[in-house]
Amino acid sequence: QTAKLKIGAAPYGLNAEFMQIWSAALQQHPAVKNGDVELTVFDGRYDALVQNDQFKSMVTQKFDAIIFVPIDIDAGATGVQTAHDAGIPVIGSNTRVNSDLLSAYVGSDDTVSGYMEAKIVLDKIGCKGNVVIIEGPIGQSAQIQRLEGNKKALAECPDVKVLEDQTANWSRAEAQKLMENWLTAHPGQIQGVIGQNDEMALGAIEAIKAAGNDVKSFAIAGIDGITDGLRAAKAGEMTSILQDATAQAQGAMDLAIFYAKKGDYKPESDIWAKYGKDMPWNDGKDKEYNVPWTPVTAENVDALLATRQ
Amino acid sequence: MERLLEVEGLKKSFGGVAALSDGRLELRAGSVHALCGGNGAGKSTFLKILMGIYKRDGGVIRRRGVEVDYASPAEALAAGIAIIEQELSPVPHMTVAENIYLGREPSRRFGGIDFNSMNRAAQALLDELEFNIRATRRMNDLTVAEMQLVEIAKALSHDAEVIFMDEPTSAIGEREAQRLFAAIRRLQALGRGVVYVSHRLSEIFEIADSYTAFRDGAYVGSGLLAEVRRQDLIRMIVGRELSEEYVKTNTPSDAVGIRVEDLCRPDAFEAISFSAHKGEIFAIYGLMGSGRTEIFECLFGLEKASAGAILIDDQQVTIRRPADAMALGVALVTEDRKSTGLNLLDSVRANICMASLPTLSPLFVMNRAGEADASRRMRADFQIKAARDTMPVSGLSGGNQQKVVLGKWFLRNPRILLLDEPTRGVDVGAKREIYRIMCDFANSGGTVVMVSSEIDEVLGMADRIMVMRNGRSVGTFDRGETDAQALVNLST
Amino acid sequence: MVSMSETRSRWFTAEQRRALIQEYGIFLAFLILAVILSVSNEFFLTPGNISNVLLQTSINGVLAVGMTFVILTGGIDLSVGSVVALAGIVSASFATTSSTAAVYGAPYPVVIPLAIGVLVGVACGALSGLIVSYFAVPAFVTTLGMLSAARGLTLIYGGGRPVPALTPEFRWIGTGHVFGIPAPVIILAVIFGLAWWTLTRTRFGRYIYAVGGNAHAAKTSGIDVVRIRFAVYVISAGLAGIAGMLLSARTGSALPQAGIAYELDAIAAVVIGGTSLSGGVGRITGTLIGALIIGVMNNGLDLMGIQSYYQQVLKGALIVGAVMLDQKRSYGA
Amino acid sequence: MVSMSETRSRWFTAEQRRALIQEYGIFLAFLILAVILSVSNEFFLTPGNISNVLLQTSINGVLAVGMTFVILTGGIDLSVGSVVALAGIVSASFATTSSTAAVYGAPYPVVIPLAIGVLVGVACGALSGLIVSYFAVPAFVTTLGMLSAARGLTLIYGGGRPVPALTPEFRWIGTGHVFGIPAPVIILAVIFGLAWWTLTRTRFGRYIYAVGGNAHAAKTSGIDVVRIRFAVYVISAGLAGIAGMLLSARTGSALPQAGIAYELDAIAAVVIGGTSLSGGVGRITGTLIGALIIGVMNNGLDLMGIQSYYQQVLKGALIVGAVMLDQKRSYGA
Ligand SMILES: Nc1ncnc2c1ncn2[C@@H]1O[C@H](COP(=O)(O)OP(=O)(O)OP(=O)(O)O)[C@@H](O)[C@H]1O
Ligand SMILES: Nc1ncnc2c1ncn2[C@@H]1O[C@H](COP(=O)(O)OP(=O)(O)OP(=O)(O)O)[C@@H](O)[C@H]1O
Ligand SMILES: [Mg+2]
Ligand SMILES: [Mg+2]
Repeated sequence: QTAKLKIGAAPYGLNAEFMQIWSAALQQHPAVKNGDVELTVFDGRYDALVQNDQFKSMVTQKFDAIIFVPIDIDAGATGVQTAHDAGIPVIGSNTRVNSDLLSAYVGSDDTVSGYMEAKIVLDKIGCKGNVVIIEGPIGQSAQIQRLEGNKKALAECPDVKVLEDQTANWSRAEAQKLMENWLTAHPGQIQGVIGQNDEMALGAIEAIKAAGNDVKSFAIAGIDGITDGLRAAKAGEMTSILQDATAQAQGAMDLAIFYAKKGDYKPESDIWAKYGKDMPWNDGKDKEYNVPWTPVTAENVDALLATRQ
Repeated sequence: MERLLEVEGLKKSFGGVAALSDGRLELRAGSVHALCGGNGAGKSTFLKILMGIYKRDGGVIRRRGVEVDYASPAEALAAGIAIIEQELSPVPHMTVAENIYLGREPSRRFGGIDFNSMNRAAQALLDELEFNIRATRRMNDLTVAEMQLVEIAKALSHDAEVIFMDEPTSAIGEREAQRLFAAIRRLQALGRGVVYVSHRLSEIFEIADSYTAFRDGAYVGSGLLAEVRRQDLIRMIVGRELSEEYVKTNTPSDAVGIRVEDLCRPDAFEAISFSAHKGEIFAIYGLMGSGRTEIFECLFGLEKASAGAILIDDQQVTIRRPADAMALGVALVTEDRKSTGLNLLDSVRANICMASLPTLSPLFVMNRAGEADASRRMRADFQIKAARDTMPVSGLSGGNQQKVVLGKWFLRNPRILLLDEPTRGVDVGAKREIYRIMCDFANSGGTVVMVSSEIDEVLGMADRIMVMRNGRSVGTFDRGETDAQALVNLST
Repeated sequence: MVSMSETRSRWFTAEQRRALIQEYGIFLAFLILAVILSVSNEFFLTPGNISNVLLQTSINGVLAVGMTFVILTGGIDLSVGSVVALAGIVSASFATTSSTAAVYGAPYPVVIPLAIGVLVGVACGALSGLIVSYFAVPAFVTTLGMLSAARGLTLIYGGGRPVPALTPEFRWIGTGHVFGIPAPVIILAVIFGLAWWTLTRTRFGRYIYAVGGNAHAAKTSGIDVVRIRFAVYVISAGLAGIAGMLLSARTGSALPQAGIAYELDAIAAVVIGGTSLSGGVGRITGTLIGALIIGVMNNGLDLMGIQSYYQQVLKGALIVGAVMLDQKRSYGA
Repeated sequence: MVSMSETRSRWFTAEQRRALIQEYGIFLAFLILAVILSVSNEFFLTPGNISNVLLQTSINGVLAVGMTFVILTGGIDLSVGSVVALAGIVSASFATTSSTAAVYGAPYPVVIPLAIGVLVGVACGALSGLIVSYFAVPAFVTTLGMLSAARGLTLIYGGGRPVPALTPEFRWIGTGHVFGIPAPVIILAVIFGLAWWTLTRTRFGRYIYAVGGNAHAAKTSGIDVVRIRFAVYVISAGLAGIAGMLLSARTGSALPQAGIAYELDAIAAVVIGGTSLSGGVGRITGTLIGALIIGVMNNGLDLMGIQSYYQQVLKGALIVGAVMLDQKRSYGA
């Protein structure tokens, strides 16, 4: 047996649940579990520069491949360049990087999810009435793209008015305060809440409950499919669009091993089987792998919850 | 009589420098014991060790014959010892009453403080001492002198058997000092023991009955004051013969150095006019709160006068900031060295140079050799006792800190010197030296205006004396035209 | 004697003036802010919104009360945000019905998680307090260390995941009402009342001022300075524990990333309220007004629908403006 | 005379001991940390990694140097993180080849964006400085306001989006090398050298210590306290402007959310380095060591592959531990 592969993962930050699920999925990858791969996860601490520095550390330590989730689409390019100069392949995951030096990218198109969630809300209110949008941190690519998707869906419903549109920085507590204030400023007028992630949608739900309103009379949607979001979906309080962190992570891992071994590798994760023709492996030749979004429904919610045990 | 306190061989050093090598003291009940010594002799260190503020390096302390070791002031207080520290240490934003009863607040039911009875008790105490201070005032509104009175009241309120008084009168006036003495006599009658530190020898002979002298951190002698001559005591303190305490060598000229005309500041002083000549030492005498300090503050641009004129070399001048005054050759030695005189955190050298930085850095870059040289000169001139001149001034004895302030202003080579209580806390030897420097300064054409509460000093050094009462001038007298009794009578 | 009474009357005015400046100055700023907001937005003064503002102020208010104790001694506590998260998640794990995130046997009767939340805070505070008071490590460094460590422990404890599905009894402290008043507001009121009484009426309170005003004087007066310094960190972190539980109860699940940067708002409330960062001066009533100013500002700008970028600029200007109105504090206060 | 020279030699030792405690105490802590890391990781002492550590320290180092000036006067500057972002994005907009994010005519020759970055910082600093020094608003409140306002302006200026595609000349200041040494390290070295010289060798430096030690005494000594206080905020924010450009140049695009919480690391470096938050005491060399301790810690823990949650706990403990080793500072320092 040859020496272990040293693979580094550089997610932008580990304090929130989504990236936690993502990095846990990496640890669960068969190649990591059976010891073929020695995995190190670097916490980017939500700072482009920290991520940059971690690339330098990984180059110093001669990693064989790097899985990268940048905090920002442009700022990530420098790190990729650093690794490329040292001959280390970099696989993107979850968030794109503006760099053609990326060996491959496994992610989901945020404009699609933005469109999907807005569409669900709009359909539920019958394409007319008032909605509010709770956005992620302004300037982050997920926020930009999800907003783009939101807007695309809203354009299809000219009778819908966006009453408020503000950032809550992905935070449940901030979204809760925001929604409390909006409910006061627009009493009885808000019919739909487009939360750009589940956390913020959940904050809105709490605010609605606290104000003594019936959550089910609101159309609320979020993105990511975090555990609390799944539970709320199961209770019929909101709709969530599942972003498959496991597929993004394990797909990227397979590609990382594939590039580290210079093509001499067959994928070991079962995600390829799960998505089948929706996301084919194609002998690792693709530059981009698009993990499909899955709306959380009454049918699949229990199965999804079961994976979070 | 019983011995309240016996101390032998007390030792203490700071950072390898011995502050105290052999401290000894014997205090009997009903005795007022003067602890004498030059600046930096180790008196304050000695008292702080007894109070549990510092830890001793060696030596024996016996309280009523029992060996003790106080780890904190709380333990010393509990053992019936109280202290008036040399450096005033108020809690600034609390009231006078709260300061006096800090740590011993009377409580009500449910653990609350009984503010009413506390204020009443504090007021009663202050009234009994005839200190004119309201118990509900805040400490940071008080003048240094008033703070000193509060510290005195606080120590007395402890009803302690042994009270240390470290230069309690250095900041207060004659009248208040007499009230303190009255209180001390009452304590004496009750069989308490007082250890009294002061550089004013007349005071020591007036109030104390026995003495112990330290020099350079070691015991040099003790005895009854009735059995020692002033000359001998001085020799013990400074280690050499000192013939006369006040030596005056300056001669006033006819040229006016600074003239003040009808200067007014509401709530402080009214219609003050005087002129001090070149070569003259002009003194302003008055009781506490008579407005002397405020005059200086207006002359130096720290406060604004509401009316009146200031003339220097017969030119009318406007002074808005200290920098203006300094540019005109005026220097001010402030009375409160801790708050306006020194940067306690910085070194002796930096403090000496603090008012002369532009001259010491003609091209913005500091002339470091110049700084070192300036510091060396001033330390020699004023006999500043410091281990190194790079040590923080906070580590200096009180008197030596005062000398640093003097050095800082003399370094500027001013033309007009305003001195507010210039010899506060300075020992007899160094005082002589300061007087000599003042005279030399005057002789070389400088003008000195001095505020002092020490009558001997005013009478001994001034060419003319202006007496203040309640913010007004009540007359100016030539040297020899007046005496101590007359001054006191005029000022009250 | 005439001059005496004259002087006395002058003193009195000075004293009154100080009180006016120190306390009512910032109160005035608060009133002006409130008037502007109520004129420019019809909803601002509705009972529902007032209740909102109070509710939204409650957590920062609880933290700011604790912070006042620390700052009055001349210290600072940067760790409260992290302690909020740690206490929130640990207590929640004793009050959750979720099978994955609970500790064995959960949910426990509500007093157990509540007690544990406070205890977690107190333990953090005791450690910080020990290091600051006994080992004389600067408070800034100590509590910055605790900020990092407590956040790490939070993430380790919960595995980086939230603790959801809290019992209704536990959630009541965040969402319940008594006579129409939200429970967190009542909790803040009680805590504030106790703090006010402690600081103004008890020896312990006066000792806090004394230690902050002049530690040397306090020590020579026989006060155990080390113990007082220790105690204030315990109080601050204990209240942060309570705030953490309020937050979990309000959001419905305990999040490991909760409370980030809460220390800034808490310190801001204290300083806006007129308490000096160098210790010894300040009033807890000022802190309450400071917290209300921050709360009203956030609420009002949201109500007016001002865009978030501009909100940030405005908030900055308003904070400084409010304190400027409260003019002529001496420098450095 | 014998005793005299004896005493002198003893003094000398005392001085050395004090210097050891004050400066080398923290240096010792730094060495211990470095030794532990080099023993436990083979890569730590490689030239490449040393260069990495220095590079990673450069931005915090630049901020910490500015912060030292402010803290020495007894102030504080919380706004540096936001100023980093504002200066970073404004300067970048003059140096980008992207058609959407650029100002008209961009990219300009590299000196233009560089000058603009510094100017933006200086402008922010001048405003803060004016409010702190002239209007005597507490520095904490003023710079907290600036923290919020500058962040808002950053978002408004860039419309919330990053400014990408910076010219290679502009990027050089972040990514270039001179004789194998990274450009930011050289920039830090120059800034540090200038600051050291200013603080220890010039009149202005003496004024800063005097104002921080006792502003009242400084004023009485004819020092223009208001001007000095004003100047230090300009210096701090000006350096933050430089740090912002270094950051943009290093990351290759200017992000509106850059620099969040950078003030904490900068203040930590200063305080770990032995400078007192109450002003008047401290050394710039200590600040450099403080910044290096933080940099080495972050780098070393990442190198050792310690899991991020545990890293946070360790970092907290290490910061406090380092300062504890540097024992016997008096309380509150
Ligand atoms: N904290 C300290 N650090 C360093 N040296 C100190 C410290 N305190 C006192 N010293 C030194 O100890 C010596 C004795 O000082 P002390 O204050 O006891 O003198 P003193 O007799 O009270 O003088 P004075 O009459 O001027 O008040 C001085 O040389 C002083 O420099
Ligand atoms: N902070 C203050 N608040 C109220 N009154 C004050 C204050 N400071 C000084 N005063 C008053 O101003 C007048 C002049 O005080 P000043 O300090 O100038 O007197 P002084 O003659 O120098 O006395 P001292 O010997 O105490 O220095 C007094 O009536 C005093 O009570
Ligand atoms: Mg003394
Ligand atoms: Mg006076």
